[in-house]
Amino acid sequence: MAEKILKKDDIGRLYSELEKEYKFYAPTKVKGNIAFKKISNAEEIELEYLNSKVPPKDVLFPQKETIFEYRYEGKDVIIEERKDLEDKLLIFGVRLCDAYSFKLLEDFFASGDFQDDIFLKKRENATIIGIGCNSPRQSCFCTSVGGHPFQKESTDVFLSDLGDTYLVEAISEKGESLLKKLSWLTDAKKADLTKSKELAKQAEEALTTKFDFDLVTKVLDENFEHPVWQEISESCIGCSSCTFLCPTCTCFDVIDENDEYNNRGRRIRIWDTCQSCLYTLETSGHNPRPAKIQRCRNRIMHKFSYYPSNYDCLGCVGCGRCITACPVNNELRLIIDKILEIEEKSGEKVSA
Amino acid sequence: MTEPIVETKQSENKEWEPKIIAFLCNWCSYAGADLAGVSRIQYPSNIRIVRVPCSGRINAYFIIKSLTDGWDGVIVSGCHPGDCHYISGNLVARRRFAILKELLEFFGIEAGRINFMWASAAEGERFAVLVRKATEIVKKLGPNTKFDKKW
Amino acid sequence: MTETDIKISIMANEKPRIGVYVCHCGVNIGGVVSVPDLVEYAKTLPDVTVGREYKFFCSDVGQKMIKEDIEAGLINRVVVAACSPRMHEPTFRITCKEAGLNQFLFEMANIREHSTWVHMKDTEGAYEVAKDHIRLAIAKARELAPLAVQKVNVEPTCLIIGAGITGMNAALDLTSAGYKVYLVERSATIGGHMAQLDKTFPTMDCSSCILTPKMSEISRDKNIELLTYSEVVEVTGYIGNFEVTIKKKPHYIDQVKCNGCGICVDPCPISVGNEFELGLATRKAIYIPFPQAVPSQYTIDMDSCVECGICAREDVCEPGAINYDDKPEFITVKIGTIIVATGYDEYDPSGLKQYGYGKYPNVITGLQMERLLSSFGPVVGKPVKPSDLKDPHSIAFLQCVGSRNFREGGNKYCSRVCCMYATKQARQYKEKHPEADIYIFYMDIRAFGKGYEEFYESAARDYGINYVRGRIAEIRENPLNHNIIIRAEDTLLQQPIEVEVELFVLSTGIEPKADSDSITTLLRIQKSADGFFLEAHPKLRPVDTLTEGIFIAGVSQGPKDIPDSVAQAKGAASSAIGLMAKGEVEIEPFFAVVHSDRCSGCGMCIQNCAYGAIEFVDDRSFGTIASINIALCKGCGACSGNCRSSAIDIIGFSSEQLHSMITKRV
Amino acid sequence: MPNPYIPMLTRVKSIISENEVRDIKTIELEFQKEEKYKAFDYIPGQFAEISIIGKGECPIGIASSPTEEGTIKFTIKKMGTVTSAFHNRDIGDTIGVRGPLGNGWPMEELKEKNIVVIGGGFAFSTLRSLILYVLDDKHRKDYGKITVIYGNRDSGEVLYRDVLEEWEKRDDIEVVLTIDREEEGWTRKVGFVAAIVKEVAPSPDNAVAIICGPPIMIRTTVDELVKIGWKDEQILNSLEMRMKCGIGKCGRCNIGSNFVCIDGPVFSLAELKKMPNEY
Amino acid sequence: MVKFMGLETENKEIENNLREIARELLKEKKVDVIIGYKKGTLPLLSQPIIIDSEEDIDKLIWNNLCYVNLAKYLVPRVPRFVDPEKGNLTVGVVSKGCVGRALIHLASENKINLDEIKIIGIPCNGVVNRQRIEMEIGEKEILEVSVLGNNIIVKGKNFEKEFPFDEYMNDLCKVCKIRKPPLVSKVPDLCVGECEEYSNIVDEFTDIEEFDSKTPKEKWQHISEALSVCTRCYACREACPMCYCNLCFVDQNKPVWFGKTTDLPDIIVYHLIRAMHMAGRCVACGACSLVCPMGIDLNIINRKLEKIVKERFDFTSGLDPDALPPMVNFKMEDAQEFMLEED
Repeated sequence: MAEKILKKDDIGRLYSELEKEYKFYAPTKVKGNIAFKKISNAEEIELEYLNSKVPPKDVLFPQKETIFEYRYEGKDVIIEERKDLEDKLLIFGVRLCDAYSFKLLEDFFASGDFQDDIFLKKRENATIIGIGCNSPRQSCFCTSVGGHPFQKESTDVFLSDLGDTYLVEAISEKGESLLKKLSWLTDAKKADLTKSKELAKQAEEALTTKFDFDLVTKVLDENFEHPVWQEISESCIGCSSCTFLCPTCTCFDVIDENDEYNNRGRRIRIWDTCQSCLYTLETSGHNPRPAKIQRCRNRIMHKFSYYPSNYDCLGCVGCGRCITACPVNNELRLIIDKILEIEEKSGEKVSA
Repeated sequence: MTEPIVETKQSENKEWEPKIIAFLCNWCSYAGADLAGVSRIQYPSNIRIVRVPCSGRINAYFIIKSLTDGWDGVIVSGCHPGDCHYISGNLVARRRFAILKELLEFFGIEAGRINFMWASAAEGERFAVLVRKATEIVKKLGPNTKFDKKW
Repeated sequence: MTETDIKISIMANEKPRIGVYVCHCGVNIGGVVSVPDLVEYAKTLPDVTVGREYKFFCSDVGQKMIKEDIEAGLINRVVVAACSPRMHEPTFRITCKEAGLNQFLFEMANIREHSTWVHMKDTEGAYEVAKDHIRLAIAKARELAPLAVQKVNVEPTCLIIGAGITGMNAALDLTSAGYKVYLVERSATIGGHMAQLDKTFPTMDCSSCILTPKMSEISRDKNIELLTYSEVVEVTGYIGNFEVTIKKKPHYIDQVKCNGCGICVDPCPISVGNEFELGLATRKAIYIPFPQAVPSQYTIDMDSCVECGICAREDVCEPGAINYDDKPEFITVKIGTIIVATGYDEYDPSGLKQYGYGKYPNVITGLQMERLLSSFGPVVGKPVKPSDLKDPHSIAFLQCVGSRNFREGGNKYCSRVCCMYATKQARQYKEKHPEADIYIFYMDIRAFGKGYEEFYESAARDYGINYVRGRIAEIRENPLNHNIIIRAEDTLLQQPIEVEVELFVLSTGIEPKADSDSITTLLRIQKSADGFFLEAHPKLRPVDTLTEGIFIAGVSQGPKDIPDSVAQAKGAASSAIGLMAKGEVEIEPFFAVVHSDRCSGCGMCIQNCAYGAIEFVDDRSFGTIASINIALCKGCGACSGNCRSSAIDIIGFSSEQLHSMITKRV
Repeated sequence: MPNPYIPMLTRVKSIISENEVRDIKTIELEFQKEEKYKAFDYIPGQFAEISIIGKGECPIGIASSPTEEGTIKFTIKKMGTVTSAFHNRDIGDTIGVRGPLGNGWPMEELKEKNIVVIGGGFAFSTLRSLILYVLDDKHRKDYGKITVIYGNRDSGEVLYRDVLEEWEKRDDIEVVLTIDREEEGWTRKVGFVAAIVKEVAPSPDNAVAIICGPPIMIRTTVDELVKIGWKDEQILNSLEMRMKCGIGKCGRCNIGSNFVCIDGPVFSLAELKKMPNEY
Repeated sequence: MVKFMGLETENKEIENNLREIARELLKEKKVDVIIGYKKGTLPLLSQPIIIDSEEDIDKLIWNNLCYVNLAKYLVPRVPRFVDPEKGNLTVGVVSKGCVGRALIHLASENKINLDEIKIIGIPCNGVVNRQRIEMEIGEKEILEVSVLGNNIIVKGKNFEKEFPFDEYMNDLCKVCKIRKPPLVSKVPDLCVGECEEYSNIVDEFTDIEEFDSKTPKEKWQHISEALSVCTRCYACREACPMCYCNLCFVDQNKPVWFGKTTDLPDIIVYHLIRAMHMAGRCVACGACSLVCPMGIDLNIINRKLEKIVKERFDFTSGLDPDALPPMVNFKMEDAQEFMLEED
């Protein structure tokens, strides 16, 4: 299908035509921050944004999610599965790093003998409209983790912001069928395509943070016990902002929440974080990761060592949220630098 | 939740009556409530009494949990200052309650749902009067729904 | 693990099977709410395996029903829905224990005092409350844990506060049973109010004749440590193990050197009103309260003394016993039990302006009359009018002064002695002055004791004392002779009367000691609404307080006459003896416990603990954390109330138990 | 794709208190739907997520053996909220089960080998499963000599007395029972498991040691085994970790890149040595 | 106050003095290590740094972005502050007023031994409310932050904006009465640098008058709206020097007092009880607000707490290591106007 053009003024039209069929999620301003919310009015859509505070991950994997509901009838328990998983979702205006995170999440939740049906069903029913990132932030490093500010592959429909208009490309079949519904979109001209490519190039060049993660993975694998971890974890206060805002963090806790007075309840999962001491604390009191050093290490190892070894990709999309969110500025770039320093130093030793 | 509960909420056609949990010090107010009973002093049937050793035992958790759990009001009653069976438990508690009450007010949670009082073992009448008063205050505030969860 | 430990663990690990026993309490509960419905309701609640009703579960038959269920293995937790736990918790604990169930697996739902009695007219409400209380009790019962009973030794020593007739009798009973007694009296002599009395009703035997031998018996008894002119200033510890600090006030006279010659009294230039004589006579600043005082010790009243130095002169006090710089002395003793017998104050009628007390000289109180009638009193038993010191030819007594008065300034209760003492005083006077006119104005005569009615009958019949039923409308003084003119209404004859008498005696009632608050604070015992000390139960535990190991006796508990006071003294003594004879006592194991893993060692609980029962320990795994000394802990929970991380819990009122109750709203 | 977090519903069929103080109970469950039982195809050493719906879920090793047809059993010690709730179940109550989960004991690899089973305390449940499996008439010929060393703090803590007695009667299995301290009436061994292992000195030839117990016991026992010539590959352990989902999603049970719930809980000592020391 | 010098000069002066003191302390071995701030890698951040050699002294900085409360690193002590052999090292803590207060208050709660630390006092001139600036800049990237006169200059691609520091200071700093760490005369060797003795702190709490005068409904509206975005990451708790419980009440089971979800009631309860726990303990450092990834302003709650304890109990936290915090203390004559009384 040929590329189309969407006028910025027509977003309202787009919304009103799609909102009936889809639960329409879009970036919108909540308490001064951009968040992906189910909107009820096209005016709420805020496409001129750097990136959302909480990643759109929470549309498909919300902080609090019902796994199933139950009812007690005497000694019997009746389990009710969720019925809303078949709803069609539209996630509009997602940045590419976050779009890529959906792929990572999908791979993770689909891996192994047990598939996370809840996430996967939602993912299956979700159409993602990505938007190219014309001006990445200093803290962004998507290209280092296999992404790109204009990486279209992980979206269904891809938009590039050309100023007054968006260039609209259908990437997947889902995307194509969606665009068919928007027959009023005009065709794109060649110049639009060129401009989009130009913007992509500019964006890529604007990315200053670059890492050699192959090397990072290698160093990590070899240096689990290295004293650098002490240094890395020193200033960490264990606040877990990094994991709560991370688009690829998936850890969760399972809790039964009861409606005491009506004989019913729901089993829910809520985000958990490996930065919390309680995360691994066993009932016996034993804790495999009792200290900050182990917890900090686990996060880094998980993303850059365990992920590659288990799923053959990095567990990071380079959105830079953990970098900006860290209140003590113990940010990923510094950590990676310190890790790579190990290699440099040992390299020096070898050459010396 | 594993427990089947037979009762449901009060039938709707009756006038709404608040349910108030009352934590009473074993040594004074609980005995005062007993005395109200022995003296057949009548007061509204809205309070449910929980015996505690001393008002000093009342952690803020108990009070706030009572609210989040849907009790419409909370009464905490202890010994008059100076009369604490445990020397000073009520005085320490008084500070705790003062802060809690102010904070609730600050958060915009109806502070009137929480009523602290002193009543000695001899003050059956006073106990009844204060319970009446607290019940009225809570009744005026209406059902406690701020902490209801969506189901 | 000891066998008891294993037994307790087994019980702790059993799934709760709760028996709910709803008592009718005659009609007290059953007459207001439907007990069968409550039982049916209870049976629908989780873990309830047995539900029963009975007229009186506290009876033998009722208790047997519970025992049988326990013994049959049907239940392992007991909930009795009946009266207040303050009434029958001990009863049912013993029931459980006897049936082989740990006594702490018992919980009471108070549906009488807290429901059917206070919502008698709101039967629907009463039913709801009863239901909820049963549900809450079950919720707590489910979380109950079996506990090992703690035993503490009881020091075989009793402290008696107050050495009036009550304290003295208790002391003698205790020593005759072989226990050491510390008898503390704050005035300079023992004997109390009884020493002020002349004769006692209805037998008319001489008060001194029966009191003074007792007083000397006390002073002779080696097992009684008599501490007069002393006050208890601090009480710490708990049943069996009180630590009591007593302040011995300075006499300013060296009691060892003083030979009691009394030469110092006359030269003393300072005269003040004599308390013992109620101001009807004076004493010097250096004095002995009354000649028969025990111990026979002289004291300088430093509030009045001007330290002129006369008494200290060698020619006055040969042994050189005067010491103006005497200091108070403090002693601390270990005590097992405490009996409080602090007595009473006479009601002060100055507030009742209409009776002219303090305004007209010939208006006096009953106790003043007693002193006037006393053979060793200021007028050696020949009462005179204060205005001219002549015999009165007519006397009127007014009853219920400060008693049975619902208006301001009076007490609601009956003082129980005034009817009889007025009758006695009237008879005494009439015996010597048969010609005198005597009126007793009364509301009704309360002559309830043994021989009292006969005594009163005879007073009216044989002695010609005029009993006038009616309250006095007004009195005024005849300015010429200071006689009192009384206008009253005789409610029997329904006609106004007016009499003029030469002496007007106000039969003043009895009041709690003005400073009885200091005792309640000191001992952490309670007062009832009338201001007298509160007994644990008005019928069944009349001399116990809610603080274990502390007993009350005599008028400090409520107005009573001498026989009743003595009876109570004996009751209190026997209760104290019972405790001490066992040598040890079981105390409720309701202490604070520290969850070491949660404690972060902030030490706030240490600050909060009024008993110093918490200290820091260095734990191998958790560092510096709080630790409870259970010998000192009273289980009040002040520590737990402020603990941010819930690291301290209170056995018996644990967070889980309270949480469980809170979450059972419906 | 079924929702993998939804438990199959069972009912409590029987409850047995296993030890003297009764804080360990074996609960036998019965599936509410027959086909679910058929689908519950497990090998010894696997575990299941058991839930009291309304209280929560926890992973418990399966104590029954697949050879005990028609039944599944779990032995549960009263520890936290969920396990305490288990102890308060009645016969007929509903309990949720998700599983079987985890890798279990490598029954195929164990074939033709001598098996030394070393257990301590209440962690004996999956060992019970294993031994019953091996002793079953269908399988006995596939495996070599079986030695069981089972230690407890005191006699009151010994689990599964009925099967132990039966095993003791058989001559194709050697059962060594021990308690930590002397006790009146105890006629078997006295001493810590490691000491007994030293005394029994099982031969490492063509053998596999399977160890379950408290960490301190495992450590001392492994030391003894290594001293008498056992190789890391021959020593198998079953690990315990805090888990929520049991299917490798919730994250917390990882040791390095392995998840105890899906890659374990059974690991050989050789495997463990390659993993970070975070367990 | 030396405002006329301009913020930049002022900061420079503080920084120079600070380095000088630090150098001397290390040289004379009065401390083993020093914890302070270093320049951050992002425009609105600074970074805590631990140094133990003189050569690193120049990494220490002072600017208006140093908002982490360093006392946090002493409870519990980070591993660098404990020598495997010698035990606890003597730590020099670069302390603005609130850090000093935190250290002193923590000493009163037995979490810090004052003999093992040195308070390196600096006269704090306030920290920037970074959340407010970020929100006002909105969806534009801030690339550089500098100080000119008394203004904060924020630059990014295609924009530059000035923010008057007086206005864009963190709200707590605006009303701060304890800019320098309190001097503890009982522990004479404790304080170096600029510390000050405080006697009677006068505070009118005019800043929360407006909020206080709202109706309960408005208050609830405000608070519940502000907290609704809370993700319960607990960054506020983790950054708070007073939150050192081994097991926070929200994480407890047996019993589970309160829900762990992000439903509004659960969020409110968390903040309400945390506030309760802070009464008389909060040292008004504002770290909780400034670390909040969602930018929730908790300052107003902290101010209210200060007001309650000041007005009711005349208590200011962190001035005297021997003073009993109001929650564990009592007076017979404490106000009890809130108690229910008969009419």
